[in-house]
Amino acid sequence: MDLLLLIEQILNGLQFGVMLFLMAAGLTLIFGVMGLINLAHGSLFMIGAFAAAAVAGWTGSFLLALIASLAAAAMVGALVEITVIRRLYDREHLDQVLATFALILIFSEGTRWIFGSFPLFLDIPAWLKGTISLPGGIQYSLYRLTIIGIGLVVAVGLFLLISKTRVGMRIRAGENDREMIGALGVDISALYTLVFALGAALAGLSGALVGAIQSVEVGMGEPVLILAFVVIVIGGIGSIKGALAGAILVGLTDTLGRTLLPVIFGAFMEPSAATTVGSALASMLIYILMAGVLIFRPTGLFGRA
Amino acid sequence: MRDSILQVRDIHKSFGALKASDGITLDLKPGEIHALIGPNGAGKSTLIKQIAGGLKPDSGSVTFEGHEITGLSTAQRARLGLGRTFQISALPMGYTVLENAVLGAVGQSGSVFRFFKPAMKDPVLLGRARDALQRVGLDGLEDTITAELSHGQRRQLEVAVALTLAPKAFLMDEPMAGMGAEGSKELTGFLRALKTQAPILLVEHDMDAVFALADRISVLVYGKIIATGSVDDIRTNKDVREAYLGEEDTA
Amino acid sequence: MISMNGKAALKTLGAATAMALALASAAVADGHSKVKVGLITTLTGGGAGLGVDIRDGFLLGVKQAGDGGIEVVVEDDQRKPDVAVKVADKLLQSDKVDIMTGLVFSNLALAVAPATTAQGKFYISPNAGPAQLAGRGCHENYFNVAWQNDGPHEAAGATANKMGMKKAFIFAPNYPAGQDALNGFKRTFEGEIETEIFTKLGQTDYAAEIAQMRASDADGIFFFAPGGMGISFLKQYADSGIDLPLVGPAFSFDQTILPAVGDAAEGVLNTAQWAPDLDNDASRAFVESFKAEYGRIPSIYAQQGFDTALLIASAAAKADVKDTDAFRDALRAADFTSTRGDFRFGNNQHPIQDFWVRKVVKDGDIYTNTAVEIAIEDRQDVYAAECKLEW
Amino acid sequence: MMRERHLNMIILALLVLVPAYALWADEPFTITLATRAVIFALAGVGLNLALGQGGLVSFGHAAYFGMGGYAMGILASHAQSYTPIMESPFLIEGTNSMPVIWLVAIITSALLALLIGALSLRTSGVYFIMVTLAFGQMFYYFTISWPAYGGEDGLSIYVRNQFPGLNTLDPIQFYGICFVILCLVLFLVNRLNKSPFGLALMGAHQNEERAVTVGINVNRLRLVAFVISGAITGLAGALFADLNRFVSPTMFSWQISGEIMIFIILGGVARLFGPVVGAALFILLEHVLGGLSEYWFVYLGAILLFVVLFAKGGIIGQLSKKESGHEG
Repeated sequence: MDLLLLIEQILNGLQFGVMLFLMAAGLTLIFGVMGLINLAHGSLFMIGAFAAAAVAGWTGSFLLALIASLAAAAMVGALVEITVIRRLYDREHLDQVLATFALILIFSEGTRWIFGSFPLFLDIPAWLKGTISLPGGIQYSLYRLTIIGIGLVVAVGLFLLISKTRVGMRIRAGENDREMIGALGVDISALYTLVFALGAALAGLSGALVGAIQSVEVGMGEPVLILAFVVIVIGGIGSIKGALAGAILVGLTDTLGRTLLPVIFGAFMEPSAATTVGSALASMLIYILMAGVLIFRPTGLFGRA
Repeated sequence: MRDSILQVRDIHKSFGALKASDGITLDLKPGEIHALIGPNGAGKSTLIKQIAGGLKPDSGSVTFEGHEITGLSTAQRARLGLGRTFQISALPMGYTVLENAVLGAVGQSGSVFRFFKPAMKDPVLLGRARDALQRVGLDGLEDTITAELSHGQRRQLEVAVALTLAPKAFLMDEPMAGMGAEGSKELTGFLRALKTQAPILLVEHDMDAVFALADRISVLVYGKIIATGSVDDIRTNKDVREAYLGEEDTA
Repeated sequence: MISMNGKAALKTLGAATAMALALASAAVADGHSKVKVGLITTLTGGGAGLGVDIRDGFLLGVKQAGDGGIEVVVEDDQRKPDVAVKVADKLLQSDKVDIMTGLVFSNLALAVAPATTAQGKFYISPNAGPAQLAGRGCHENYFNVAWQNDGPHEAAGATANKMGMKKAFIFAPNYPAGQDALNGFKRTFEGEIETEIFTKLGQTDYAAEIAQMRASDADGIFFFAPGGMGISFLKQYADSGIDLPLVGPAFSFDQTILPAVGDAAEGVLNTAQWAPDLDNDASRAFVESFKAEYGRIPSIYAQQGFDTALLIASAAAKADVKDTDAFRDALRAADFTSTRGDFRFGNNQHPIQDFWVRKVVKDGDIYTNTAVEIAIEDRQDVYAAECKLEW
Repeated sequence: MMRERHLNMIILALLVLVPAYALWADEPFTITLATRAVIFALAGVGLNLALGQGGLVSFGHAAYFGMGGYAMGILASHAQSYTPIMESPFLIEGTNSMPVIWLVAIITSALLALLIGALSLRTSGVYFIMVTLAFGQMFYYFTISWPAYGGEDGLSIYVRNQFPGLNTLDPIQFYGICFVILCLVLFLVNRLNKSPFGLALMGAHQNEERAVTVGINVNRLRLVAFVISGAITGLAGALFADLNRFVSPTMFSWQISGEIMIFIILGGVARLFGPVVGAALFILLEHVLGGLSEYWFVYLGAILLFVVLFAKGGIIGQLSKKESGHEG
């Protein structure tokens, strides 16, 4: 494998990682501030994608579709927070898991009820189609590059939000001491709704961005959700920095693993067996990575003990 | 002079720039109540964790009955006979009083990995548990759910659970916290009787109780023991008055 | 425009329907027992679109055959093998059906079909055709109306030859159907395999594979990526700027997913036993009536479901379903007018049929497939030789 | 309102009477459904030990369920094809004897639980949930992509395995086997709950600090509980495979982990019969709601949500007045 291909694969890993970051950031924020494990985060990803596909279908505008994905996921997020999630903050994790599992069932089949059983259409806008030449002669998809850009902007935005703004200060206070922040006179339930809606909006945005190059269908969120869990476990729960580091690590491991492993096995096995063994192992690689991190740092790379 | 049961030798523990334990040396002798006092943030919790387990000192050692226990887990220290009570009651709240005491006996007897015989019908475990409950005066409340106990009763139960371990020393973290005057007085009497069985390292905020109970007092300020001595020594110690009582006066 | 298979039947829809109706009512009139069919298919979750089409096609076929003779009980398998087994038990034990059909996915069919045939009932597959059930594991009560799984891939290999492909980059998800797909392609493809890759089942990001395609010396790509995987790959491939020709089985280009792929699929060649514009009366009539009934263009799944219903109706007209041997003979005769033209069963009770090259075209606002030419004629699967059934 | 013990007796009686009625009325499918419920209940009893008693919220118990299933599938498929599983360094042959398969299922799933538990128990709380879920997924993907035992197609076992003296293909006899195993496991788990081990396990769940300070090695305690829990769920997996005469990677899927959890919460966490009631109710809902609407998962989700939010203690908690040994 030559260097250019390797660089391209690293970019692909980065793009996959950035996409995971958008999911993981919301999850980790919600856990950090409210102590809630939210399985329905994948449903919000799906809702974002469906909203974007629907709006793009009506208006033909990709920007409007992205805005719709943010708005729809944030609205559904806020609604769910107010009706269901806020009853769960003081509950055990088990209750949280099951209640949000129930939400998955409702959202998935509800979406199918509304939109039907067939996948929806959502395409890259014309102005983001095609490839551009990077230094060294790499042809890389403009859209994927845009996703990397958006992800990094969101990451920087989140860091600034949390470290520089009033809301961020309250979020940090909430992470450290939930009673304290109530005592400070902050409207805690409004803050929680806001944080949940923010996490939901990020998931929705991620779903819309990904939906343009993948299939917008029911059940699209859960595989991403499980990967986002792996990201958080590796990065450390509650840490945005950890989510970013974990996401990029998982993105690179997965992408490079599935391209390199069959090649590596090919060095000492016959090709078709190498392909089989390499692919089987590649599908387990990120979990092995997770196990490795757990052995050395049970609270993740950036987690608090 | 009799040998110390528990000895802390020159332990250091830092969290970043903060020196939580800065060369602490301390011992506990048979039959005594040794009180550890100090203002908030002096490093008492850090010190207790290094003695009871859960936190490893950067340097220095803790020995218990001649065993080096610095590297042992909390559970291992407990099995050696280090009985502990907590500032905030650490009890399985859904269990009855008797179940809590039996849990202590289970830990003491090392019978955790017995899977078939009911614990609550085991005469050895029950005997030990009832004995301990009787000694703290909870024998009439065996079937009460722990969550329904009063604050003082929970303290008593904590002591009873510690007693089931037949401890060779007690480590008590603010046993008087949240007790009324009446309760404090009762507990004071009980602890005074208890020390003859096993010495007590007592961390306490209640100065009246400390001065009434302690045989010796050590004063911890900013990670250092600034004075150790009898009640009178400490009352009159200039450093203590300045660093501790003085601070308290202005507070 | 479309070359007509010379041997195709030239019956009009009216005649076909009238005959089916006549046969069905004759069946009842003859005192034949009513045929009870259990249809298990995927109606919830990810693959629901395919199941819905099979069900709708089948029910349309039953309706057109005259619903007097056939009763259908529909059950959902949630795309879970254990649920499929459970509802199969229900249909067999509780509803006491005579025939089972409907399953979309091979892994579910493998869970249900052997148990069904072992109990002396028929399983007639409208889609999945795993090799295990076509070769040594064939069974006298197991029929497949769609194809053996390798068929469309073999046709794709033949199509690649016709396209002039010399060095192929081939990939499929890493699961049995994917492994069969690559083997099927390699069986008929005459060029050399430049790269062979297994992707993860359910994978939705193909950036890494596309980068490898760009770096490779291949002059064409064969891929098998059913459902959402195909949508994802085609969109990403279209955006990559690579212009190597694509070929694949119809599963990534079918009516159920084409609207979601959009122009990324336009012009791509793919292979199946049928296309919506196939030039025969039965097909035309089927497409018209399906559109009228459900308001959409039928997919191959709908077509397969429809043909399955016609086959059952044709057998029910000839024999009493309780007379298993006679009914089996009636099924083997395949005395119905298939929407795909010629249709007959091989010794392993899988179709011997033509596979078509289809091309994705835009018809007004709708993407659909048009039949281009026959890819392989009268193809029988290679496993038939291993099947010891004798009629 | 009644005592939990009496309620448990009623549940057991129903598990005898319903299949007996089905036998009399010649409704074999009802027996199949009951068998399914009993096997799911067994899987739930396994998980309940870790989750209810131990407070270890494992979202990856499908791994053991699947492991038990594949133990059956691999042994039986080799017996079916008369090929040995391995020949060197020593010969291992397949088998179609249920007791042997059960034993292998228990041992392999216990070993797997030991491995996953040892890693996962380094974490706690929400990490533990995510880590167990991720390990379950790892095995799911592995079984799909590993071609030796059928990959995603799974393995069909054409004839149900043998149990000495019984005709296992007869639904009621197979039900009997499963029911007896469930009763036996319930009895053993009941003893376990009351044993010093159970007291320590539930004590550590309620207050870990206390368990440690009375000298209990909580990590080892939990690991042992996790292993026993995995072994029971593995046994259920082997029975489930025999019920379906089929194993496939979906037994490893995270939805299965979720469903086993649902049984527990529906019935009542940490209650001996909680998973039994929950599994039976789940099967009933699946059967009834599934017939009502194509979109029945929406209703199932709503019911589950309601139970979690408003009916703490599950069905048994609502029906019996006595609280179980601790605060769920």
